[in-house]
Amino acid sequence: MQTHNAKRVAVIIEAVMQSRLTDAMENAGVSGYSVLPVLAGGGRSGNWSREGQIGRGQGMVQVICIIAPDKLDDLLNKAFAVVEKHIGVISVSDCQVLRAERF
Amino acid sequence: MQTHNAKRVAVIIEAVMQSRLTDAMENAGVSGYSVLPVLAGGGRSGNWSREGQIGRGQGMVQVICIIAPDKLDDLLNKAFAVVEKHIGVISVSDCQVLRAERF
Amino acid sequence: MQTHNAKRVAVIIEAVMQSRLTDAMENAGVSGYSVLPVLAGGGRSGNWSREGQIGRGQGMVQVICIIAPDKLDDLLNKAFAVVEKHIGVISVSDCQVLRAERF
Amino acid sequence: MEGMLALAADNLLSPIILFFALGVLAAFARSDLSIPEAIAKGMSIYLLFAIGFKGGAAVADNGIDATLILSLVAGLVLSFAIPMVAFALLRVMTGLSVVDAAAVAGHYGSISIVTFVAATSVVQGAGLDSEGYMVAVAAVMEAPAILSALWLIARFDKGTAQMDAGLMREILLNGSIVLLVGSFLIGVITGSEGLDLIAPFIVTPFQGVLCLFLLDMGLVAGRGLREARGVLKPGLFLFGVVMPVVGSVFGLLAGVLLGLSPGGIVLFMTLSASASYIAVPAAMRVALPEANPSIYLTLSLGVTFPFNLTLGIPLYLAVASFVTGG
Amino acid sequence: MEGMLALAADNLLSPIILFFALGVLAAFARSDLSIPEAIAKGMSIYLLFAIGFKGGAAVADNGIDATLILSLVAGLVLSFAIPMVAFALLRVMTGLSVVDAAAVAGHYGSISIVTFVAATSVVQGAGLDSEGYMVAVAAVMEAPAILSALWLIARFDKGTAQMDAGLMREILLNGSIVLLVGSFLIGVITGSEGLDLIAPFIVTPFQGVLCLFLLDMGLVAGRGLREARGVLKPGLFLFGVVMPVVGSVFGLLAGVLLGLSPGGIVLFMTLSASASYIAVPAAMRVALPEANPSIYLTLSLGVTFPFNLTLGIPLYLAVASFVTGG
Amino acid sequence: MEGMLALAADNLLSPIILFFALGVLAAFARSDLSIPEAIAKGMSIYLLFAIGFKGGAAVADNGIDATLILSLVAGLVLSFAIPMVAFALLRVMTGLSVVDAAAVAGHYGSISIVTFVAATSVVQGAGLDSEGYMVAVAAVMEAPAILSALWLIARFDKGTAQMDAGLMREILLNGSIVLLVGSFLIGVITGSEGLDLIAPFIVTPFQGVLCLFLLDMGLVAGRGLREARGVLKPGLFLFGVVMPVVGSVFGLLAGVLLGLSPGGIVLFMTLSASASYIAVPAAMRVALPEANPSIYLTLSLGVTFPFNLTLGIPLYLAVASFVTGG
Ligand SMILES: Nc1ncnc2c1ncn2[C@@H]1O[C@H](COP(=O)(O)O)[C@@H](O)[C@H]1O
Ligand SMILES: Nc1ncnc2c1ncn2[C@@H]1O[C@H](COP(=O)(O)O)[C@@H](O)[C@H]1O
Ligand SMILES: Nc1ncnc2c1ncn2[C@@H]1O[C@H](COP(=O)(O)O)[C@@H](O)[C@H]1O
Ligand code: NA
Ligand code: NA
Ligand code: NA
Repeated sequence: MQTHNAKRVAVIIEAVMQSRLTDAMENAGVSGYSVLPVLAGGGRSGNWSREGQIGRGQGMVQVICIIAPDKLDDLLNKAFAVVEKHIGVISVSDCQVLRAERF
Repeated sequence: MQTHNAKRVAVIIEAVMQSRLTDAMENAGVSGYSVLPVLAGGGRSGNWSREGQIGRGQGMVQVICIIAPDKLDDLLNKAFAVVEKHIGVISVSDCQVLRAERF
Repeated sequence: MQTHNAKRVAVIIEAVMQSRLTDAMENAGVSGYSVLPVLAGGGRSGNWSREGQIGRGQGMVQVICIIAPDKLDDLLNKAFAVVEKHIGVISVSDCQVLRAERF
Repeated sequence: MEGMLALAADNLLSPIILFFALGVLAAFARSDLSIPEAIAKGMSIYLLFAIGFKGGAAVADNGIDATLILSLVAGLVLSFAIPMVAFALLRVMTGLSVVDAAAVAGHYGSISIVTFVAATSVVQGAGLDSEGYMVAVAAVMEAPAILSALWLIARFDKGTAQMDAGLMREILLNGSIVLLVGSFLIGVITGSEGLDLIAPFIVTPFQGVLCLFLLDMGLVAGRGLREARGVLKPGLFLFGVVMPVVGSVFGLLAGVLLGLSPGGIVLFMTLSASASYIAVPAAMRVALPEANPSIYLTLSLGVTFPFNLTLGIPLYLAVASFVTGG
Repeated sequence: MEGMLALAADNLLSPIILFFALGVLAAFARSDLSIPEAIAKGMSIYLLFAIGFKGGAAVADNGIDATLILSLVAGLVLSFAIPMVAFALLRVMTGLSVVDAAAVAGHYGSISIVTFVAATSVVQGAGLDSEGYMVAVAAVMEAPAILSALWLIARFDKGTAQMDAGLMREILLNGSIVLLVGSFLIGVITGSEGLDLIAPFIVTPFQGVLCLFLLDMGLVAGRGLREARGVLKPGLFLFGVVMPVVGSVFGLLAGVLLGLSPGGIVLFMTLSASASYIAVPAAMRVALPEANPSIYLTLSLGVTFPFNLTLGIPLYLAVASFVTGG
Repeated sequence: MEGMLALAADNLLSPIILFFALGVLAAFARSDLSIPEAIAKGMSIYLLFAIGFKGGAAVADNGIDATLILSLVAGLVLSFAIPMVAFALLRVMTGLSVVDAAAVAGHYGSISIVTFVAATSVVQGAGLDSEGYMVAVAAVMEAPAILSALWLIARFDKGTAQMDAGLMREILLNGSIVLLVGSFLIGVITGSEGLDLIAPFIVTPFQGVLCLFLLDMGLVAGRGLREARGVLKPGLFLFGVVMPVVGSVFGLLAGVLLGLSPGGIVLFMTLSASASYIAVPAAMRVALPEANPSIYLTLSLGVTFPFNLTLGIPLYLAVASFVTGG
């Protein structure tokens, strides 16, 4: 199958910041994004788990966005402005996509 | 540790199509797959969220499949036949696995 | 944006082994990890689904850990010792991160 | 007329309507109020379980009515037929493509179980009895409309639709049909003895759960409307209000011809008037991926559902009372 | 004999059995009916909370029975001992490897709390009393069997099993034991006053929740059976039916020796007859990853659980009545 | 004094406290007992729905009290003012940075709805009446304290805080406020008729759900304490016990000045004494990411919540009874 180069940006971020991040992404002209739940985690600020939680104050989500390589820089800049002061992880990896016209 | 080249195929697809996709994958001889929930997303057809939903009509899942590189093409062909007319994203990236005999 | 090389380790593992794996990871000096739910899957030992389940005996989770490349080997060794006798998949891919000092 | 207005006003100020309105308002105001998916699904399982069982126990109590089979057949026929009417109306009233029109039409032949439940409450509140097997009629009306929609496509758009054996099984054995019919049959088997056993779970708290469930439906409908404002052209909106009334006339005819009780007629009218927002959308996503889901979801959940809930059901009650001389 | 058949028939037509059957059928027919994981877990928490509390309140009401401690000890002993019997039977009746046989044996020494709950319903329905502390006996019987299974491995397969301090804590402090024992103790402390306060939550709706829960168990068991048909060789299947009866004899002896009430004897028989499908499978996945989970899950949830639910419990009731001259 | 000790003892042995304690112990012992997130959220939705509606129905029953508006204003003022007091105390008693102190202070101006619910139970148990609109006071007290916290930062730390229109909307329209106020208004509109309809859902099972919910809060609080032991310096711990008492004095003054009933005064004291652990933490994560969440969560959920639940509420009841000469 014909595949095309693309970038996969995955941001693990606090749930309270989700809409701010996805707004920033839309702002950077991404064609789409998906939000995945995160159940638990650990890091420099300790361990946490969603079990039994009722608020969004605790807990993270993972936002995944697949984009054309040329849009990467703008996206990273805009996403970073949101995440900057917050805990979380931004990672980027290479991938191949079908239907390149969609990205 | 000794690692081996493999491909990681991630398909974000409508929940209603999940079993058709995994059937197609099994058909393509994959050794396994995993289905991850997706909470929310946005794309050309608008934004959606699983919150409060009771049907599977709305909502996507992510199917992840790690395979030996030589099986990739067959998998993509078979998966694409299922996804073709549907919204969703197919991406492929390189990865390394332990226990290569399993893929 | 300035990015840095890193490794993304993703382990799909039985839910009952989660804490043993994350303990091993902390032991290997990772700076953090995240646990994602897995809804369903299939493999050599058959198909399964979390629907309607009440125990943790069935079901897998995905543990994701982004680390500096030089810590990879230690992590893989320690993680593999936990996973060795168990079903599951360990994969590693290259990625780029912002804020490298955190990993 | 006055009685009907009072009824409508009464209905509008009932807790279930007010909680639905609360949900819509909260969604419009972009509040982050939301019900977890698992809880929403749990409540819908509870409602199907409860109304199925209660319907079955009522049938066990009253004996099998001679018209039961005929009512089921009438339900089947209506579910097959109403999409044709809806399709014709859509082609006239709106500019929808054949595919979108057929998809929408399928929703109106099928039913909305919550609308049915709300109508049951209103019927009971008005002191009317109704046939317990109407829940079985509801169950048989879920699926046939999907086949009509696919037939419409095959007829007017040549083979876009993808129907396979898997989909057929999914449609006929979809979770809500199985749970509704299964609970109904168990209700028939265990009768009032079984009902006594579980009444404190399925009877007394029912209205309270229904309020919370409608809050959730309001949230989902409101979010849908907010997202899909652009889709809702005047013609389409009008269809969403006119079609249930048209549908209800078919239900009225069926109910009267079958000689149902006034309450039963109201329920038949409501079933015919209501539009699916669970089973049919899922089937359409599989069989007709080209059809735009925001059109059918917005119409069904955002327009027709609230219309039936607020104005439709009191209207059907008034008409049925008038026709049966009540 | 006749009485027993009537009892069995009655039991087979009770709502809880019928909902279990509905679940199994729906799974066999590949319906997409399913209960969300969170709701299923929520219901199991509710059941543990309710039966623990009610048992404790009953103990507070009747005063601490002299045989309480002895019953707990008997439960411990049975949980340790039954796996040995099961292991011997398995080696004779089936071709299972040592590892698989030991894993299965561990399940039969432990207990299934839903089977216990169902037996409580049947006992109450038959107008019998039972000792409130039987829920505490259920709790102590959960874990020891796991140690027996690991001992069997160490003895017959030399050190495959991995036991560590972490696993020991997980087994002893697993959620269901903690919730059951905790609720029991709180029931003992707050007594009938506490029970009155929360009875509308844990007593009256209990049977209804149990129906829904058994629907879910039917779905899960049915799915498991469908997936693991291949595993279920005749010998294995036979074991799944014979072993509970064998286990129940041990429970009978214990109950009679302890001088329990007829209802208490039925519950002791049921505990000994039932097989774990939550705590033990989880422990086995950690300690014995080589053991094939579809064998023990299919046997426990797909064969023995339905057997006890439908035929076993009425049988144990008949036997206990006969033995105590009731 | 004796009466108060008896009351405190009684309170400590009530099922809700014991289930909270069970949760804390289970978490300390590292049991894997846990309530699924969706179920915990579902229960909190149930509690807000129930107390909002019941408060509204009570207002509908008793007519609108002249002091309703004044009580709302008093609630607003207290929510704005208490953080200033808390901030001053924190700067004196602890070594917290301005940012952390302001964040903590914001939590104490706001309220904990479960503490309020528990106080309602105790007030009812003591045979006292209270004003139904106290739930509306609870709602207005949720948000203003957040603004005070941000103002404290702006004043003492120059512009670290990030306040934007989005956050403002999130705070004012956060789910729990909308649900509480919405249910309250629907309760006012539908009155005792509406209440009768859904009482079997929101009144009779309420205490039971509250027990399970407190079990979950115990688990979460216990896990938090285990994780954040290091954070809990003596000064901080002391603050977590002293501040609620200080806050309650403001509530006492307000209640007495407004001429509320003794029960109403207890509730006002409890609102002022309690600290938020849902709305404020979420807002702080957005606006003050630099503030350490383990400090404010541990204090609010791990120290002040248990203190109020066990000792605080009986104390406030005793003081209010004494002051009003009861
Ligand atoms: N290296 C990592 N890999 C994966 N997830 C991480 C990593 N570091 C942090 N996280 C996630 O981000 C959360 C906050 O991280 P931290 O700021 O280090 O406390 C953690 O609880 C994890 O869920
Ligand atoms: N570029 C993307 N990256 C990640 N997820 C995407 C992307 N595009 C679409 N999606 C997901 O697929 C769904 C449908 O996409 P679309 O067909 O563009 O509306 C979205 O709601 C997202 O959940
Ligand atoms: N190649 C794979 N790609 C993704 N997930 C897999 C793969 N193989 C196995 N899994 C997951 O691991 C579980 C156990 O695999 P197995 O040991 O092959 O039965 C499966 O049910 C899947 O959830
Ligand atoms: Na219809
Ligand atoms: Na047993
Ligand atoms: Na306060």
